[in-house]
Amino acid sequence: MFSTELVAQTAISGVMIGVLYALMALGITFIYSIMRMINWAMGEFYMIGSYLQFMLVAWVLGPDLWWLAILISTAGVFLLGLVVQWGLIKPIFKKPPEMRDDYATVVTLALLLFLRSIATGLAGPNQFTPGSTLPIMMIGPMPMAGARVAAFVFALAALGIFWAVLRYTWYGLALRAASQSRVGVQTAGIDVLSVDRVAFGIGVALAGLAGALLAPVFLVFPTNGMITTVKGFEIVVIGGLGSIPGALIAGILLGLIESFGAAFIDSAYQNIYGFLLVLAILVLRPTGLFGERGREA
Amino acid sequence: MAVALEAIALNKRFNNLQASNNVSLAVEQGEIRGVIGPNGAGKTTLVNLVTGVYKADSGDVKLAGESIVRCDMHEIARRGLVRSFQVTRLFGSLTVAENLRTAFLARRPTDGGDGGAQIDSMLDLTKLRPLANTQAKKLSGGQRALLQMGCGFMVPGSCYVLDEPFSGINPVIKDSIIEMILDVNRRHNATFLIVSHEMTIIRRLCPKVTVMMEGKVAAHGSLDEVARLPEVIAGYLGKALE
Amino acid sequence: MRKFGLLLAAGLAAIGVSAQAQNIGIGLDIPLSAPGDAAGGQMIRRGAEIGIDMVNAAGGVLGKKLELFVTDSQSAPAMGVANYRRLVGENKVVAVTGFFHSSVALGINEVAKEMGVPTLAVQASASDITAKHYDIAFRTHAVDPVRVAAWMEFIKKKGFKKISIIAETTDYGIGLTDETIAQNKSGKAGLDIQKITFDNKATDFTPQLLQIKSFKPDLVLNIGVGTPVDLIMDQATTIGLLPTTPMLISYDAPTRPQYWQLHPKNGEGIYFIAYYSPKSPLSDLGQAFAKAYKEKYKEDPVYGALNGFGAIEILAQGLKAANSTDPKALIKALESGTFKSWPDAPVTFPRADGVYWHNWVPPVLIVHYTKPNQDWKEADIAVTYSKK
Amino acid sequence: MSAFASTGFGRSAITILVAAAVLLLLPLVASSFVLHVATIGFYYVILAASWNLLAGYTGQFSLAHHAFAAVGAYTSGLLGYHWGISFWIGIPAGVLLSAAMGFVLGRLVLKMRAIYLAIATWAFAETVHVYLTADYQFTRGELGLSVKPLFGSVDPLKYYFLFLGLTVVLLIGMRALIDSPLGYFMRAIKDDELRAKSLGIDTTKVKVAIFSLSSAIAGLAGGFYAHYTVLLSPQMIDFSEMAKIVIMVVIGGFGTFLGPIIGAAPVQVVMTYLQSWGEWNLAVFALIVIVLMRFSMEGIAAVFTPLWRRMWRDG
Repeated sequence: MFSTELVAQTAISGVMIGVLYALMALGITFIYSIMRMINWAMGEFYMIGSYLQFMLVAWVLGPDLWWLAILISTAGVFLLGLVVQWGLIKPIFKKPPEMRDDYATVVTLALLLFLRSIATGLAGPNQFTPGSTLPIMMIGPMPMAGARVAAFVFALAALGIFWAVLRYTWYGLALRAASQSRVGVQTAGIDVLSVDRVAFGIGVALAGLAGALLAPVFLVFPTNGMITTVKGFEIVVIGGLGSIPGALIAGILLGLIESFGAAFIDSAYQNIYGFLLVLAILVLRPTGLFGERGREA
Repeated sequence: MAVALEAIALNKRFNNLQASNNVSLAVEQGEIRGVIGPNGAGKTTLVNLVTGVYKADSGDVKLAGESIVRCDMHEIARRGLVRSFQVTRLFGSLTVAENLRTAFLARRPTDGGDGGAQIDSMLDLTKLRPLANTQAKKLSGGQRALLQMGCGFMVPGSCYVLDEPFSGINPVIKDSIIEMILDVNRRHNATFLIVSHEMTIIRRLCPKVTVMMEGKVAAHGSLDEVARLPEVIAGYLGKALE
Repeated sequence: MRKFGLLLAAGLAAIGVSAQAQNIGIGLDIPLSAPGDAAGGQMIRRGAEIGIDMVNAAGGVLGKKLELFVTDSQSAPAMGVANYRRLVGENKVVAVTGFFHSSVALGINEVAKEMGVPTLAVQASASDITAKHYDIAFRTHAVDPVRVAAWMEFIKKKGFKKISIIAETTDYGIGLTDETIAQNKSGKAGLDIQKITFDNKATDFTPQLLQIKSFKPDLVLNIGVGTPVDLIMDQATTIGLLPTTPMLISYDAPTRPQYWQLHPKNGEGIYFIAYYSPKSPLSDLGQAFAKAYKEKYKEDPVYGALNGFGAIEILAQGLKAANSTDPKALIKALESGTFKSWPDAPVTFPRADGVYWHNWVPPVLIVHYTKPNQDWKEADIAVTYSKK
Repeated sequence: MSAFASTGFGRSAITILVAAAVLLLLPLVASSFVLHVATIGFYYVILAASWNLLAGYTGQFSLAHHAFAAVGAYTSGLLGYHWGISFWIGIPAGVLLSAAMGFVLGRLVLKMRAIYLAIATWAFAETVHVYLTADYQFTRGELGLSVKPLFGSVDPLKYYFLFLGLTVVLLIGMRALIDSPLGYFMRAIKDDELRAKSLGIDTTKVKVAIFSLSSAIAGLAGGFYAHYTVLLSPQMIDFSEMAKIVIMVVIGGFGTFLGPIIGAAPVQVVMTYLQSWGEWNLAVFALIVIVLMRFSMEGIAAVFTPLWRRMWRDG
């Protein structure tokens, strides 16, 4: 039962899935670091990304142009993010600060219910798949669906580009500055609300990208964003809010723990292992593995 | 005279900054001590170390001879060491009266009561009675400073640590606050440690000052004495007193 | 504030008084939104709606028309119970049918046994629904022992020895798994069974499937419901478990229209449990329904739709036999009568032993897709099992 | 009468009792289904009001409140199911267990900033959810746990009075708490925890006490709920339940005493009657919430507050 091959396969499968989870976490943590709010409807943007991917591949572009479809789907979710931020999130920031958290939470919770029901109402409860023409590949001793390998590569690339943009561009500088001090950015002559808009767009686009990438792997249906959101939040806590390397490392850690827990302890409790890790981390390091420790007073 | 508040060789480091470097000082019962020094000299760090906001890396703090360095903030407050904050902190969504009541209830003396009488007299003293039912976040800066000070005086403490109590408020309110400090000092023989940049007020209130520079205590003495020290002039006063 | 209270009371009272219906109401409680299996609920609803139309077109019942009141249980028992109370209290229905999720049916029956309006479960399979022997509880669906008996016969026929079960940690998954293990023991089948469970919210089953692969089974029993069924198929294909190892799906998910869209490459070779195939004979009622369904939805009816339709027919015939809309009379008529539904076999609800109380079990088929993109009507029937 | 004397308590108590007296008459005119909806509505009023103590007054935005209700419900349910223990012991046991778990969770999340606290409590709730589902042999999993009805019957009339009484007692109790020193400390902590500490408030103690107390109240409500709904399922800890509680409180008015009371009723009624929209019901509901939030963020309580003031001033 404990063959080396099985251990190696379990490890590879854990790492691959972990990187994909990390993409979701990155979106959550990014929006939080700029806007200091949690977007509970993140999974619904994942869901929209996956539906866009399905529609583009099945009806417009065909399965060979899946990569183009991914770019368009991500862009589509980005635009939707801009609209949502403009219509729903921005008004919150004109309110006194002590109310923002609570109202942002309620509005995004309502948005979650709304988008999910709309999807069920419009597309029906059935699953879809955009399909994939990529062949099964061998990663070491582990056979992998081509779509999953592609998603893994895309996710790594997206993480890299995201990091580079944040690190080396002027806009990245503005975003980082905004994450340090919203007031500071404003006095430097940057419109913090427009920074917000773009940040929200990018954050949900990361979720949309995850949805588009995973559409052929985990299928397309109204509640498909739920489990990825759950993983995303777990990773955010484990890795520390606001930390990009934290999201990546915690993602891989979570993937590994779930894989090994399911394979070698009891698969029925697969989803509990992550939660236990979250609770343990919060007790031992309340700001996550890579989170900043705030100075009080 | 007995020593009311004593800091002994306090050290505190933030990453690469030695914010507090072997800081020692002793304030006697009933004394009003000023703490002066340039920005970044470690004055607020000292206040935070003494009142338990930060835990010192090493050193000790004694209140009436007992060590409080391991105590939580609220325990320190209950032992009678009351502080104010440089950036005025109030409970914004509570009304003026509720702020005073909370302050009273938090350190309610054993012979208790609901604090009604104390709140009444504090409203008079601070002249905030017309605003008693106004939320604290709607007050002006001066009113906020007054209220913060009033909260501190709701239950008489033995020792007060005030961080920049006069910054950015108009002269009339400054005078009210000075009156309150002197009144409490006289009536309860309360001890004060006041961090301030306002040399005229320091001169009026504090027979003795402590000068801090770069995280260290640079000198103790009367304002006139320390003002003559060359290192103090070079590092700080030379500019400030002009 | 006083005024507000009075207004509230008046408002609630106004809601409570509903118009006296001239029609005979029948309640249909099904999952229509997440986290329930809305696809399953939809199918039942389609069948029931056509059933109502057909009964009314044929002159209705007791001189009145039937009216369907649909409620959404989402899969939450509390919601289902509220729906039942409302259907009975406000819509004055004479019976409530539907039920996809067993927990909802069980919750409703606890309240129904007191309120007295009978329930007819069409696609909820937990034993307790009928095994509790409540007067009001009826069912027209295959229960666990019958389903398991069907695949035990299939396994014997094929000569399989090593069986891997991958089951969700719900009453459904665990119930079927335990029943399989029990029948293996009692029937001395001598199978080597590997049991692997999963949380039905999981999406990545690779770790579980890797374990199964290393067990090298002759057959994989896929006991999930909804999306996990498809994800297990896809991920099993990736790691090379499919198509070399046969897989049996525990219900008729592959007859749903999206099956071949989801599994164009790995859908071939799958075995699955079904309760209906056009190759099995339909009654005249069933044929009329199939025709109406095809006209309306441009596809063939699946079991859920047929059973939803059947439930309406059975209730209509029961009402006629009882010659009354009184729930007690209806229960009595259902217990004693013989009814006609979609299969070419008589339907009865005797007070039988154990799980077969008030329970008519349709024949169980094990169907085999032998070609890609095969119409499920053309698929092979590997085993037909009827309860003896 | 001085402005800060605690007359708020008296006014609220009188109003609650008057409203309760009116509601006592409801069974004269309402159908049994309306009584059922109202009974479940009271259950949500209790959950919303006790969560508001924690989140609205003390600033601990917990997302585990529904889990504590489930702990109370399942404790009594399991004791009865496996060992035939009566609700007289089962419900208090559930309250104690909820309080104890609230105490432990409250300690764990003590130092966390708002957002971590939300995620940590949510992770706790999900853990309970997965456990109830996965340990099916003990909890009966998704099949549901049968619980004996409290009054031997499930007719809503008696439960309606029971829940009405429970709600009145708990609301008056909570109102008294808010006017007590502890109530001042709670609000102080929400506004500025450091300031509260500097005044001498033992914020750790207050936060943990409120966490345990609100969990215990949820457990109590859950216990009675269990003996009314007679079948418990892990659906009780579905995230949508928590979303419902949050939405009720915020629609009513976050951190106000009246908020959860006037928020729970419309949400419960609207959600029940939107059922006829089938798969669109949640979309309609969510849209109502979004529009409300978009145009009036203070909640319904803000509309009532001026009325409330005028009513008492005029007589």
